[in-house]
Amino acid sequence: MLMDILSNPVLLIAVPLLFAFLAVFLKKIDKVLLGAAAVLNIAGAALIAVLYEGTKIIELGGFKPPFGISLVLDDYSLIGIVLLNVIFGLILLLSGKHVQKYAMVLLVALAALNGVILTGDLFNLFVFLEIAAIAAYIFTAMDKGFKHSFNYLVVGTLGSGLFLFGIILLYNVFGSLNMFDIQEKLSQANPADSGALALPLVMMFTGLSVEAKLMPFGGWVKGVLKKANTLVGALIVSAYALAVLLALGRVISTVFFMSGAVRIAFTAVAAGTLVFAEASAFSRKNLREVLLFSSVAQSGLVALLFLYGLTVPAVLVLAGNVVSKLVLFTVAGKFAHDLGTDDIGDLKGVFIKFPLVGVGFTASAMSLIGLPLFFGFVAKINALVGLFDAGNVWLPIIILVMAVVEGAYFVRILTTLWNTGDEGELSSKDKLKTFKLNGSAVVGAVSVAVAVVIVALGVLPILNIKQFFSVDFMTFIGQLLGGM
Amino acid sequence: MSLMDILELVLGIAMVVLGVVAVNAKKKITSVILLSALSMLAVVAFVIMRAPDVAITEAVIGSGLVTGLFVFTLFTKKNEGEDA
Amino acid sequence: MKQAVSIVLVLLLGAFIFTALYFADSSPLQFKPYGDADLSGRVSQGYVDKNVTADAASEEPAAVVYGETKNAETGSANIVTSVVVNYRSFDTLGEVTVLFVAALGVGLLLSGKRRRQEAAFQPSFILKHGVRIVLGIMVIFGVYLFTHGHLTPGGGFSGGSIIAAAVLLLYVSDNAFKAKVKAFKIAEGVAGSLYVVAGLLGLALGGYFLYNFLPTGVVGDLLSAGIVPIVYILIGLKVGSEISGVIAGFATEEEAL
Amino acid sequence: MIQYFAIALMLVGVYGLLTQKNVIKLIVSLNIFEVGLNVFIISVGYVSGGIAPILTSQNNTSALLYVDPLPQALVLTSIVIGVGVTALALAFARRLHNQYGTYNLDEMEGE
Repeated sequence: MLMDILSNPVLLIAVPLLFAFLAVFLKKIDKVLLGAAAVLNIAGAALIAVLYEGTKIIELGGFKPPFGISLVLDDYSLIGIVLLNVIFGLILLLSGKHVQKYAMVLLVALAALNGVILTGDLFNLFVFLEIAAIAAYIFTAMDKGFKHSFNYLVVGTLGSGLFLFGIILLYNVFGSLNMFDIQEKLSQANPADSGALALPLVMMFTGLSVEAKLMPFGGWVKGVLKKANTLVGALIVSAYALAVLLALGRVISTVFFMSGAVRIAFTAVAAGTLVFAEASAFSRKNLREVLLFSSVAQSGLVALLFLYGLTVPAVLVLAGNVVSKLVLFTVAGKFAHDLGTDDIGDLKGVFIKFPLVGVGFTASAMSLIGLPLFFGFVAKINALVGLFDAGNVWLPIIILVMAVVEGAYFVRILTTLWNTGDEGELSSKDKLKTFKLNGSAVVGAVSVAVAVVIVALGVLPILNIKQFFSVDFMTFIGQLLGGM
Repeated sequence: MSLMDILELVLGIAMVVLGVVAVNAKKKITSVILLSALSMLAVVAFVIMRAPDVAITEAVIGSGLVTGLFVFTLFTKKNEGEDA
Repeated sequence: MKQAVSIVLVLLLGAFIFTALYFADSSPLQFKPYGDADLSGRVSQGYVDKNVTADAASEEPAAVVYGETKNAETGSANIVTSVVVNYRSFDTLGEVTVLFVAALGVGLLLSGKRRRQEAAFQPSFILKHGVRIVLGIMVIFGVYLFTHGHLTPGGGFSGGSIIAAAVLLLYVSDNAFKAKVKAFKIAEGVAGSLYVVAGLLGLALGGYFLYNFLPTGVVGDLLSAGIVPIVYILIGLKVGSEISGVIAGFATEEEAL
Repeated sequence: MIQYFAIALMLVGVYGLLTQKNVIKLIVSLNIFEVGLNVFIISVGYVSGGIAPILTSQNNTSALLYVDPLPQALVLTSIVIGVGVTALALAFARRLHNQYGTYNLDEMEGE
């Protein structure tokens, strides 16, 4: 009985929220509350994972779906909440000193992101997205870039308005807000009628694209992230990206009922995002700008995979990406904050001084490119095989070409950061002395730990070559998690 | 057309016209006051569509509090001199 | 130039929406036009009949009758309230959180040592003294709205906002007025925490978060509907104190540097 | 009938967002969009001849024809979210004004 209550996923939302409200009059210990909530959420997610026995619908208020709001715990959201809470904990560990007065906002954001992943109700998703977005408007203003945050606010509010418009159009047709109820009603519908749903789907996709950073609606991301500190940057590119893209995938896989033209339009948006962002990343000289465009590109790739129903590869790519991005962006933000620059040219040989950070950064970057022996490879190969199986030729080619582009700029960055001076010159130790990084031990330890996990998850599947190419990878991870 | 239809037509046209004028108004304060009026018309629309709860809430929040916030932002000593 | 492009874009968007909604071929998935909504095909029929928890197999449930039906699954006579605070209470929790975080944001953005900001206009005699007369009525009306939210139109949101509007009037009518922002904060925190605690109590007692664990009584009585009025009062307090806090944030300005 | 105008109002809001450069005007446009959206949502729940979804001593049974209560509940949420966002946006507006001395986005120089 007690175990049932403690393993109820709603606690992942309720506990941070309760702590946020408590922090109003316990202002002195708000950071303690934040840390406690993060730890409790990791413990809760682990408990849920251990006791997990297949899909479970959690009714709220005791009303059965579709009448009441329900949370959904299945393979998909389980991976999401475990990853999200661990990432959130890591972000706090790495960038705790930037929290300042924002502890309550972060508590609310933690609750909202868990809600975004878990909810099975469209309007509830809208509410949680809105909470998460408002929290994001607030802490992107931390760096005094009010103009960019205001831009983000306007675009984000319009986007969620359009999303709500799409939801209400779906409600008009199906009389329900529960995603799975709508999915069931759709399964009885005639595919020839799918054209009638074009408008709600376009509206919902557009609305979600704003938060999911798909171009052209995600233009806000550049101004906001260019100067972001480690906390804000890492939150947006990893925690937010994970939750929002998982929500996008959930919505696409349940309520999207696409006709040919609509699918082509959405694919064009996603593929266009991928190409445009990789090209932009290639042309940038600034570490954080490169990373932010690379993050946008990954959103495009993940959205593309979701649109073609390749849920498992999409989740793999997404998981690999957000973990890598967490390390990369933290390191980049740290350089910018402590060394005063994140221009690649100014950071020559910085990793020789901080080899631990360098190893973590390198492993994350290589996984991101999708080199063998790293987790990113498993993810990307699954995605490509899935697309080929679906009879698609052009998309895998685009993805491969973009992977090469990505590889090119990351190799350029890595060679610069590991080598001092210009080519042929001997490494001059004097120049390195000027670099000073605060708390590089923590960053180094965490990034190396992440690197070990990435490599382990990249190597282990090779031991069993069948799992390597199979969509069963999810169960494999499930077994790993369950066996903890 | 029944009387109700005509009322709805007039109301709808008035709302759209108010919206257009509010967007294009020269002075900021004119925009804000027109927005408040627009909210008041929306209240009438909510009553016509049998939504009293929403009507009360919109009347208090939409045309009352939001306008108050706008006015507090615009009319402070610091902003004086600029055409509000 | 830019204006023309925008007009064309907006007109195209409008044409897309209107054709998709009103001029498409009819199909079962087509948008149902204004006034043609059919409740029996929607989840809302369950809310009106208050028989959501009943098994589908059981016989046709009896209609709910005002002043007679006892212990329905939710005893609220106002069906919208039963949806807001009972069937979809989790949304409402999210919604007060939106206000909470927005108020936090306003506080963080307009922080600093505070001094009452002088408005660019002087309150007139009528305003000054009129407000004093209206103030008490407003507060009482606000409290009435959220205590009777399960019976009559209104509820926590409108009631709380009316109380906040009273605070707004105080600021407008008196250039020297300064509210105790700390009191708002405490009311806000207590109300919010109690809402979550009520939800957790439901989880502990009934097995569901936000479960209505009190007897629901006779539809139409003031003391009916279980936790609905209690939660609506909490929402009223929370919304009222949050918006008041926002207003206080706007009416005061950081000390000139 | 009202439904058409609600959509038109949303479009007016989008038009304002596309053309205006003034922070206050942008927030006003956002609000116009939201009002249109709220009216549209309520119109989706309207049933011709329906009565307001409240049981009273006159309309005392659930067997009568009511309008859809769910969209009304959603709009309550949407209105409150709207005021939260508006308050936050106005706080940004004031900070921008303090920083640049203008509400016009084009006249704001630098980062």
